[in-house]
Amino acid sequence: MKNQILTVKDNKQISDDVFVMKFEKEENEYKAGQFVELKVDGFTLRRPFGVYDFEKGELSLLYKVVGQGTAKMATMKRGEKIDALTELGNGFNVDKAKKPLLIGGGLGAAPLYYLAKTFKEKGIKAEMLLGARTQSDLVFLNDFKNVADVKVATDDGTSGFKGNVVEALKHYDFDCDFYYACGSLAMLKRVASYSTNGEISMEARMACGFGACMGCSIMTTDGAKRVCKDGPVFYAKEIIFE
Amino acid sequence: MKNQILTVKDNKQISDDVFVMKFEKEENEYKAGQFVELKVDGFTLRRPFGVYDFEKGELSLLYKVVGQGTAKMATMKRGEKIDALTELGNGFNVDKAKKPLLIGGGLGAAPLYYLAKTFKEKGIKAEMLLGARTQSDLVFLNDFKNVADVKVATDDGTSGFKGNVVEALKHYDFDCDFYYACGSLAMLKRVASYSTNGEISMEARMACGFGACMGCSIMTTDGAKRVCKDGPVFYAKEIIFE
Amino acid sequence: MNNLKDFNLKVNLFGYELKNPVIPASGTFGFGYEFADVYDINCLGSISLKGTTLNERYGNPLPRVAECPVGMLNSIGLQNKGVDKVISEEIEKLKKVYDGKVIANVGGHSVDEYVEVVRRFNACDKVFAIELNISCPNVKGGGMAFGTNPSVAENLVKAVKAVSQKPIMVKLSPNVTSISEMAKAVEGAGADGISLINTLVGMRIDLATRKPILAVGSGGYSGRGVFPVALKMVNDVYKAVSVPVVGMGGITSAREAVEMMMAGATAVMVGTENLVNPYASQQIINDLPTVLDELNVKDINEIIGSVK
Amino acid sequence: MNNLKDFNLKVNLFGYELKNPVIPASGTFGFGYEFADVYDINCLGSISLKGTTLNERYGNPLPRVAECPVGMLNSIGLQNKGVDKVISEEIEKLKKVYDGKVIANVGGHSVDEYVEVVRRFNACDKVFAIELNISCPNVKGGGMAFGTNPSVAENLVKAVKAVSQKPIMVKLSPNVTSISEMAKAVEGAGADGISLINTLVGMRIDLATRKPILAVGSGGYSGRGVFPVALKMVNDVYKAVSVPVVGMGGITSAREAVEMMMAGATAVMVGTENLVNPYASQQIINDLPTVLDELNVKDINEIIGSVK
Repeated sequence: MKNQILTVKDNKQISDDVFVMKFEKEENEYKAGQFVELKVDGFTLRRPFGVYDFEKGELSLLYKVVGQGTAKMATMKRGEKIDALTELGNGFNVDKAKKPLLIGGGLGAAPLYYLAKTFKEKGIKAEMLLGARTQSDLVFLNDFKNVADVKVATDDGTSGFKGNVVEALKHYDFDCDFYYACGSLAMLKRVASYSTNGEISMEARMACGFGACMGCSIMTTDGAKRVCKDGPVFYAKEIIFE
Repeated sequence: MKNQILTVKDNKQISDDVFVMKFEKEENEYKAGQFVELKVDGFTLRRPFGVYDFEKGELSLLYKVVGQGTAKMATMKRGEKIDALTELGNGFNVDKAKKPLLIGGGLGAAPLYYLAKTFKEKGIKAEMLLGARTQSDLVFLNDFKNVADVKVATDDGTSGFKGNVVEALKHYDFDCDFYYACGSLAMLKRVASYSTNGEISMEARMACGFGACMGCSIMTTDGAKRVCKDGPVFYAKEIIFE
Repeated sequence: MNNLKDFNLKVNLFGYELKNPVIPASGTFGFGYEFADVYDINCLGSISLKGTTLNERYGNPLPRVAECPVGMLNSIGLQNKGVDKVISEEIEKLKKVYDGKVIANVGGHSVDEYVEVVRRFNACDKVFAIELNISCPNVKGGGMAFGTNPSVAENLVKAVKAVSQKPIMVKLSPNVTSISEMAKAVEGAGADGISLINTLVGMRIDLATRKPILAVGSGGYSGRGVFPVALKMVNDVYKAVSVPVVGMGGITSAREAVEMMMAGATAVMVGTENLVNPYASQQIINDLPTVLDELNVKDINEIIGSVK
Repeated sequence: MNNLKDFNLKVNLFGYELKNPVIPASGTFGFGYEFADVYDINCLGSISLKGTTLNERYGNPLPRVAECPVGMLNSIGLQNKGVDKVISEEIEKLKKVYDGKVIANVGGHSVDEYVEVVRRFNACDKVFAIELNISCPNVKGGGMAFGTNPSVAENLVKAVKAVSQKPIMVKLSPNVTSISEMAKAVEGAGADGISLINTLVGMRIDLATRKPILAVGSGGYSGRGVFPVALKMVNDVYKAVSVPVVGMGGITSAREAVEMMMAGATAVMVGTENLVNPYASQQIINDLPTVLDELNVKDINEIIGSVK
């Protein structure tokens, strides 16, 4: 963990309510699946965001405007500063897979972009399944197609396979030896009950983001663990979903 | 009263802990003795400051760094904005005097500068008595000398008459028909007990600044009155000092 | 901005129809007319007037306000001209600038004083309800005790109800172990409604002088910082009683007003924020349709107590 | 910056000398070692460990934290591994990174549980005092009742004192009508000190879902917004009892730490601010000399309870 003042380089609106915030180059190292916590002006608690991209020292975060904190972020402009805790969490273990499958649900899939790039740098083109309610939710689809071999599933069939992620997993029958999943709790639970041969990145409301408050603890086969510090990435087999 | 966003034009340090903040031209009219309330970032209540000068639409305030709010103000730079309630209070009644005497104590004398200028514009050069603990407290003495005929009294005799303001009043025996006083409560009380033939500008901790909360009420011969709305200027004869 | 006309903001309090549920809180809005040169106060749902006692009161010595992290302390001590002049002077001035009816806030030192003040308001048509302030932390030998002891509160409410021709809304103190118990006690005694929260007891010290900033030592804490406490207590009281609840405490925005109504408030009072931003109550009213629109609500009555 | 060495910051708590009066509050600092890679925690006066119960507890369902205007809500519910593992695992890890002694914070559902946990800490040399948490609002059927009823609290303290070989500091809840009465009750039962305030009960609602943000409905409110309430209660307790008082509630700066000590605190705890700014406790310690210098104070003990 570092405490840094980041400078906004770009804050691009990519759909009605989804933005990508890019920061000026900093001395950081990120593993895919790690996150940062931003202190938005006027709020007490920091907001956690998974690393969407990290390229030549420039960090990018993808976020949706869902409340007052993210609404405030959406107004930020190039050159503005923000207090951040960086390099948080454990990140994905990319050594587990020779033939990785990346499974993402909706906007929660954002961290898979940097994960796919990480595999690409290792010379592995990852397979990816992106699930969403409807086509228009897949705002970053074209970006993802540049770094992975992407299949799509939508609940309403407006793009790719019609059905949920698990149905799509059965349908596409991917040739993979380990998966990495990111998305809503409901989707992750379904994926884990289909197969535990993978890693799952969990989301939770957090207070501190660095393991002090126990605000984000989940139950695992090895007792309670903190999403922020022991995670956010866990083996699928160790998570006990409620 | 107006609610305006003022822009700092200049924030000049004139002594160790005293500053003059000047704002860009605005559509305002101020009588001497009126005040503004500034909403300093990070604080709930606004801070009241008497008009120090108002020249060609540019408002100046003189302030001393005494707490966290004024410390924050001291860091403000040209171009920064501040939320203000303006044109507050009643101001001095300059029609009362043909031969005015302006009596000021320490930094509390600041509003007398604009009052002296107002008299000067009417073709009257006011007499002025400035009291202070010691010479170095009279940070604005030279400015005042440009607009009034200034006599000085210091407790330690480092400048002018040695003694308090009332002793100095007796000593100098000014030729005046009405006085206008500004300063600490203790000094104002002494002046009022020496003579009630004048107006006194009162200070008080305020919450709203426009007459709603009764936070700053004082007792007068005509019942309780609000310093912010019924004042800050009262006839010396109506104030009941505690 | 959404149009006010597309949404029903009307709520009913004790049979009186408020055009919207936003009411400036007692002690932060004078007798209303002081704000008439700030904006047209006819936009307001109603107004809760400055606390009124039998005789004129100056209140506590200065300083009687202090800054806090995100809020303020006050120890005003019920400054007012006494009920007769409040009716003959203050309310007369208000009539010229506000068409609606208002809430008289009544303070006191004894049961007899409360009763007499309430009786004198009977004849004042401008007042549609009495807010019985049994929780002012700033008046010695009175106020506070009525607000922290259920049986003392009960006796007071019974005595006041016996003479009042207007609905009695009791304003509760948050400085108690069980707000539900207080609410049930005053409801049992005949209260027609409950408003809460009054201020939390608080203190600040001037480091340089080592003296409390307030001349009387401590005072009532209000403003943004109390909102989560107020919301919880409003919800507790809403669940404990069946009379209407008016919620207040740290409301600074339409979103917070809506949150307070979801917790159980039929109407909300805006207090400290009027002192920080004189336009606050008006802005909250203007912003309500936007928030309701976001939530797909057409009639604001739908949201009252709707928290699951 | 002023030099720490020019000022005496040492204070004495139950015979143990703290190098300075700043102690991270229980529940906001884990078991201390979690902060060892943030800064050298040996700068701290002491540490109040995460609340510990007899058996392992997961705590309440998620979400169990929520944003507030200038503060936060939590409903963690005393997650911990149980006293035996706390001693054998957590405190062992802490020993490697912190030289001083610490305060064990003990929670429970019954007198028997509190007594047994306290008894097991007797053998743990790293702990110089027990903080008895009788005020956790987040544990059903226990915690809170001990903190709001003087005679229940008294019985608990007596039972714990009968087995404890370490000083007992009782952590009080602010959610009471009279904090002085609670303080006197636990002092009378033999408490060696009092810490306060625990969190105020609070609530937030998600407007879109109309559900409380916290899964259990409500929780404890802490952070900047509670400071004036905490200051007043610390001063009330300081005046009511003669045992040492440890003050906490919304402290975010050295100035506020000094203000809390002037109100009567022998030492202060920094809570929520550790979660907002991981360096908070260290920064407050580093800033203390500057504040003392401004006030012409060389020995911090001079300011304890010095409010006039």
